[in-house]
Amino acid sequence: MMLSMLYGVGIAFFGFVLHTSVAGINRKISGRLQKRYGPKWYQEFLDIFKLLSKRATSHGWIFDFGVIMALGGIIATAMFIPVTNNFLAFPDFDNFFIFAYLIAVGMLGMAMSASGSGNPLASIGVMRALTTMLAYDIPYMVVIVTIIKLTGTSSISGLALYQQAAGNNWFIVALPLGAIVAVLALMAGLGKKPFETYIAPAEIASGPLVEYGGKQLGMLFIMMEITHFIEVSLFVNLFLGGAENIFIFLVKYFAVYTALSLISNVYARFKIDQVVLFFYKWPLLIAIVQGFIAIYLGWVI
Amino acid sequence: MSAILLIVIPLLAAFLSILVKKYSANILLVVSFASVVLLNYIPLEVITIGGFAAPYGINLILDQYSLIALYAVNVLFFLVVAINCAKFKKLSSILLVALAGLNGMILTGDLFNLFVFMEVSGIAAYLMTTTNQKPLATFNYLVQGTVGSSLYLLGLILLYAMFGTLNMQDMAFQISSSGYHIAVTAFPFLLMFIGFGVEAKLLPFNSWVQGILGSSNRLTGPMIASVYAAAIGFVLGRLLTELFVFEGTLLLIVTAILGFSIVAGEAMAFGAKKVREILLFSSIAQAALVALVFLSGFTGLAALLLIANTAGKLILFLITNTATDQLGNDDISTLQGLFVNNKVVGVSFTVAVLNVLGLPMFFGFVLKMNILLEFFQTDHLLWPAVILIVSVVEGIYFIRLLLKLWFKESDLPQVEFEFTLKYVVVVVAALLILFGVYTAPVEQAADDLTAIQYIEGGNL
Amino acid sequence: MKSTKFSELSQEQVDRKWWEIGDFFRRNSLWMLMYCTGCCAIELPPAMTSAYDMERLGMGPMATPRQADILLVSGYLSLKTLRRLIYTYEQMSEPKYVVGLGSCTINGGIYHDSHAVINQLDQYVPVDVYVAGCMPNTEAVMNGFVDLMDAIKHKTANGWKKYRDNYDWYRQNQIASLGEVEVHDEFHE
Amino acid sequence: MASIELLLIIALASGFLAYLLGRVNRVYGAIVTIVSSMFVFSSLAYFGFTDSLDTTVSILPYVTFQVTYLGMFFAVMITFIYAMVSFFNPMFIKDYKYPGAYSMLYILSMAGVIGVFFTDNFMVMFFFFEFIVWTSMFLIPLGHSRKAAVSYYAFSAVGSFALLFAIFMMREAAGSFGINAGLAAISGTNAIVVFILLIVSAFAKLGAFPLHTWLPIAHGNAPHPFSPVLSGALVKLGAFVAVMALIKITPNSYVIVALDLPLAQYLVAIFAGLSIVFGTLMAIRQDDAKKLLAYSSMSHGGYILLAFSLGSSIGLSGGFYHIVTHALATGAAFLAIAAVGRQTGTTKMSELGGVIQKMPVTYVVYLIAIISMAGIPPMGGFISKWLIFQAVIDKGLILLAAAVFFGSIGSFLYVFRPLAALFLGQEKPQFKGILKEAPVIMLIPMIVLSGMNLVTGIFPNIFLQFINKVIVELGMAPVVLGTYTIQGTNGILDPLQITIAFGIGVVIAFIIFILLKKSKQVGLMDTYTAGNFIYSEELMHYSVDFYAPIERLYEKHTTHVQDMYKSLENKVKEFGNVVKYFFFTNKPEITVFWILIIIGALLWGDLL
Amino acid sequence: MLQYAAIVLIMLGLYGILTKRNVIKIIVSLNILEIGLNLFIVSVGFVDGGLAPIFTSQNATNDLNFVDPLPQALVLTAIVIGVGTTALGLAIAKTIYAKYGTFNLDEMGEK
Repeated sequence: MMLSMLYGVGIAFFGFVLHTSVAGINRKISGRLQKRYGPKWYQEFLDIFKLLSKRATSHGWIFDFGVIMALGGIIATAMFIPVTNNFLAFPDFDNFFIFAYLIAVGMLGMAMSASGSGNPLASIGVMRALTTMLAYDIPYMVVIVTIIKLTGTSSISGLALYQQAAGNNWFIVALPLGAIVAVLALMAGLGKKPFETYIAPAEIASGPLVEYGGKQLGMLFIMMEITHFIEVSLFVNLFLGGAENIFIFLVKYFAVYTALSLISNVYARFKIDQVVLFFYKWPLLIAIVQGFIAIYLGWVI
Repeated sequence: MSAILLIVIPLLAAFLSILVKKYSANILLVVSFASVVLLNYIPLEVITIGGFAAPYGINLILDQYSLIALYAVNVLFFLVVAINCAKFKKLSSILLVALAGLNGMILTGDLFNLFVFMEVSGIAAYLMTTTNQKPLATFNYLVQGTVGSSLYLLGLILLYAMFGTLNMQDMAFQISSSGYHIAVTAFPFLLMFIGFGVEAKLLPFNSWVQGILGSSNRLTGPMIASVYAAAIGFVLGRLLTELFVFEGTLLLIVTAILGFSIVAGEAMAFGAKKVREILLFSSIAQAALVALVFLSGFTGLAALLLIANTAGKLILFLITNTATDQLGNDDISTLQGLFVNNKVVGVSFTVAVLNVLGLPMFFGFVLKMNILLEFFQTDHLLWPAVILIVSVVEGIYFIRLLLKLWFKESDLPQVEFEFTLKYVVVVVAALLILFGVYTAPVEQAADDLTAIQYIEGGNL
Repeated sequence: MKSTKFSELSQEQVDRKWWEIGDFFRRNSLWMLMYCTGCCAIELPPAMTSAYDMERLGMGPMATPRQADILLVSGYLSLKTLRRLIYTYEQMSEPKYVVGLGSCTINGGIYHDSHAVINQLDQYVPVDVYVAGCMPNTEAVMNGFVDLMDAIKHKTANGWKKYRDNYDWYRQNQIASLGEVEVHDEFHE
Repeated sequence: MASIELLLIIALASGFLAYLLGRVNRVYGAIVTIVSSMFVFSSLAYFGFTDSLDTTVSILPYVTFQVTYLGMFFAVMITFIYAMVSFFNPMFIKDYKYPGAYSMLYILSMAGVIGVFFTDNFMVMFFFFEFIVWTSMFLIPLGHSRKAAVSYYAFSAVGSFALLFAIFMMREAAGSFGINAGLAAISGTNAIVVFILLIVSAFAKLGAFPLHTWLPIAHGNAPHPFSPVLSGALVKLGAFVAVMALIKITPNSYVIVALDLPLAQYLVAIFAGLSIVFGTLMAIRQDDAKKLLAYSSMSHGGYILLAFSLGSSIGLSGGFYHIVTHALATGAAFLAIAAVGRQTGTTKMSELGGVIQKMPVTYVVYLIAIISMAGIPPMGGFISKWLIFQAVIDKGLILLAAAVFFGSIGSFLYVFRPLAALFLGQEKPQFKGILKEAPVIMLIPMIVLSGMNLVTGIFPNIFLQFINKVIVELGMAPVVLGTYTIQGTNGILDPLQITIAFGIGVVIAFIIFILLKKSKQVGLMDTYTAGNFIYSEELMHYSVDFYAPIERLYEKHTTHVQDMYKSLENKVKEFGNVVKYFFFTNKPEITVFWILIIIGALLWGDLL
Repeated sequence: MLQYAAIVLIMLGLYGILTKRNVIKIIVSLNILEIGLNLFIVSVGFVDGGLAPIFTSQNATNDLNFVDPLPQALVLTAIVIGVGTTALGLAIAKTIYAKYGTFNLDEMGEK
């Protein structure tokens, strides 16, 4: 038990390093896209360590406790991620719902801490984040339900193995409509451009993060990197057939994240009610149609 | 001891009280108490008057049914009188006549005699209601009552013309043995039913109720709503179970009237804004319910339900009218917060309401359950549904009323309730709870009353 | 030759080492809060976008003072905005740096004789780097940032320490010019 | 051995004792409620779990008892909530207009619970069912609003009378009032009617759509300590009725092959899904924290009904476990809000803020409660929701899955709102200096409930094993349980593992936090305001119209159901007025006219 | 034949109650109704060519064609009651007049 826990912590650390690098590279890529030189690929590390080295301001114990809870919850979630078929801490226990809800502990911690700062902009940001979550999670969950119903397992590694066993028949191909929904939901989950209403630096001064500086902000950055790692790896495992070895994982991971960043580079921002309406209009409809097609008609490409 | 004393003594006392005006209130009190006491010593029997045997002469029937009816009416009468006699001295002789009339109505086995007693008690009631200071309402009551009793008389005479008898038992026997087509008796039966319907507050014939009860005082309210309702209800019950044969269109009409009374009564009470209006409209619905239960043949339960309802109404009207007399009007807003300082009275009122609603631990619950059970056992699914749906409406307005009366922050109405009133309502409320919890005698009584129907020669 | 590697370092030396490591990160990741009061702000877009690409140095705009390292004052400061500037500066987390753009922050520039504009910014908050010019061109601005990085490397960008140590002096100046630093705003109360 | 009858009598007697002592000193009455409810709970739990409850009846007439796991499950849970909440009574008793009555009715309604769940006779069950209704009905108006009790009674009455009708129909089929006999005997068309009636009753009691409008009114306006009882305990009576309808009787209905679910069950599930969605949407826009929790109860009632309607043992176990976890969570949350309400005098979020500064323990209790309520590990709510998800996915119900997840994510939104608006943020000036942490006696039950929330989340198997007994008693296969693991249909859950992982994560985060430089402490008024100087707390605290953007999308459609009931009420009134117009005037001719009409009807029908 | 006359009177009485707005006229209508009723009762006992139902020395046999005596007895009672009601009605009419100053139901200020 203790050993697999350490293994899990290792995965969380791996995820942090991986995503921070990938995000840095992506910053460079989007710099190049905008005909800039772009930052160093390790710029994200520099930012985080810089923040950790500064002397922060704190708004009381709930402000600090929320940050700890956020990071702790996300580390705990990341511990369950199956990176490849063999590189995972808890085989069989990597239930999808653990990710769906354990990740919420982190979110709750951050939201609590942000509201605890007493800044109204932070509360508005939290409100927007939760509203966005309400928008994108439902279609996404419906797609996942379809997948679980089809395969009979909710274990993420089990789902990856299932796709590999079916001759690399990835769900992104087998359930194309669902995959579209999942991509949209993933973009919203990562806070990528058309859906990044809850950060909105020019409008609500970066929303939940408005009062953070120094180590709290640094810890939240670590938390966000790991969150993104979790969400992208889930997508890789659910829709891209997981990975037999670490290189395939890295390739898939990089491809997914880069593709999403590239898409988001050309978008402007939605208003928050537009986000909700958008997700409840098309993605939800598509997800339900996909579910009916796949479950009741049995049409899986 | 003979049951005839129950009629004779009040009647004599009534004349006596005119002579000795000074002591009339005392006479009234003594006599009404005496008739309650007297009831314990009277054997069950059929009394023929003037030596003529039953079909030819008038007879008085004192069986278990009329005994329990007499108990109910006399006890309720005594309670009302005990609280009011000092204040309404002038009415002593009228009240005595009323008592005689009511007892006579219940006792008599002769249909014409019933008409006479009905008119006697009716005239007493008209006189009583003049104390409401609403002569127009009294006039209305008088006209309607007279028309009603005229119709009853017309029906009665038609029956007499057909069967040649006025005795209830004999008439029933003649009808059942004659083999007439049902349509022939339908018309007189309907006339008689309507005649009673006026007095028993069934819906299309009861426009007097609003005027009388809506502006009643402490005497007339409980008297009309409780004592008279009990007496009329019992007599109507006897007629419905023993004499009337309702079939075909007539049955349809009668059940429609009753059903409509129940539904419309509750709906009207639901919309009412005055306490007494709520009470009077709900008593319309309850009277119809009792009649319906009688009509369905569950005599014992109907009788007990009548007692439960009239006892409850006694408490409700006593308390409401006392408060109204002192406060001037009976808008809910005026009476709001009435019980904050009068908890004993309030608890009794609450008990009476919950009893009427048929909530558990109260007499009404036992009866309601048994009635529903009887309906189900005879495969009538419609009436339980109607009763239950109506109960929801009834519950809403009664609970709303109760809460208004119990809760108010400031500016409470100042009402004095004297000791006798408190004593009376508490005792009645306690009885309602007692029979709600200790149900064995209730069910026994219901079975007994149902079992004694249709025995030749007076149902002893 | 004495090895320092395994010798006992004093607490002070340890702190110093950590501080030097921290300085490395800090100078490679400078986040700005742009206090765009005047026309010099027009020079910042080219500095940020593809012409000069500030991000290659790890610099970037930030939304709030809590997150930022540099307070970039770009132009003249009226008395009314100075209050806000001081309030914002005090909200920033340490270590923090101030960069003054244009001659207005140095000596009042073309507004030097205005009754409503202050002339010397470093009377009120410590300024680590001035970039002269009216307005300075973008190369100068970039050069100023590089200067700041050098200053951090050489531990000479100590404005925030100066402000802490000489708080009374700064406060006195602030009060002398403004009367009252933290005003009560009639619109909000 | 302990006799149920004795417990019932003791409970009833202590109710009257509480009244008498309450007359002497109101606090004594409240203390009696603590002693009595603790006694009833502990003896039920102790003797119940050691299988030594005695069902013999010697004194009470008509009452007969039986011990079922189902009944015991509900009774123990509900009395636990009663016992916990009773600790609040002494602190609140002084606010009531009728303190003696409060103590008495509180205990009497608890006594009713014993009667409902341990009897084997429908009539006795109904007796106590109604008994609970009217005792609790008089408790509600001791709070804020009298109308609340009316609407509570109206919907309860609908539920009770539907149940009563069903009882009589079953009695006709079985020939006796026996619960088991009645449920077994009903079949054919009657079974459909009984099913519908029982479902109506369950919906009314549980406050599910469309019979939900009483929930926010009653819960929001009940006395502070009674709201948790209503929401955590008494509402669950509906779940008990739902079990009877959905599991114990099987109406002839068309089976939807694709879903492997009878139509009747599916319809119930659809309504349950609707109440999840509506409850969530309405909870999001409430300003009163208690009303918010009331709507959340509606949404969770939907979960319970949905779980039961799926008819699989994992769903059933999820439903039962959700009853437990929701009772504990909502109980704790309501108690926390009640504590705030007592200390500040209001539960409106727009009037409060920064309560955490002075009431940190209450805050932590609320936090744990909402984590459970939102279904986040490591609290109990996660386990029960997980089980329900398993059941929903197993049937492949896409639309209901959408509803379930909507409720689940939506619950983050609405539980967070009191957290942010009420507890966090700036302390309002009017409470500065006077606000204190709740007294110790109020903290005890809150902490116990929080502990239970944790235990249900970490060691759910303690409870699930008992629930398995209930499920087996209902004739279904038990859920497979390991030492610490739960086997679902599409995965295994190890709550302990999750908890340890979470603990490790928090420890790592804490180590990182503590190693780094200490932060500078600043006040809550020193926040980034774009350089504006703001000194008033009201302006800085974001608590009004918290979810305005999403509320805007549906705010025009929030009152349809209320409007429907309102217009129904008006229709009844109008009908009454029409009748009054036609039949009641002071003119004597009206009666004569109607007499002639009726005679005419007879003559026209029969004689002519 | 008498029955028809009685029924016409009853109908007249009912018509009067239905249409008249004057308190006194309503009481009169009531009286007409009662008289019609009494007439009807008497007519029930009527036997064509019957004798008065009195046993005298001339007709001391059982097969005599008596009219029914009972309705006549009933009518006596009914008349008495009718008179009582009428008296009471008139007394109330007087109070009404004293209170409202009019006999017309429509002119009284109450609902």
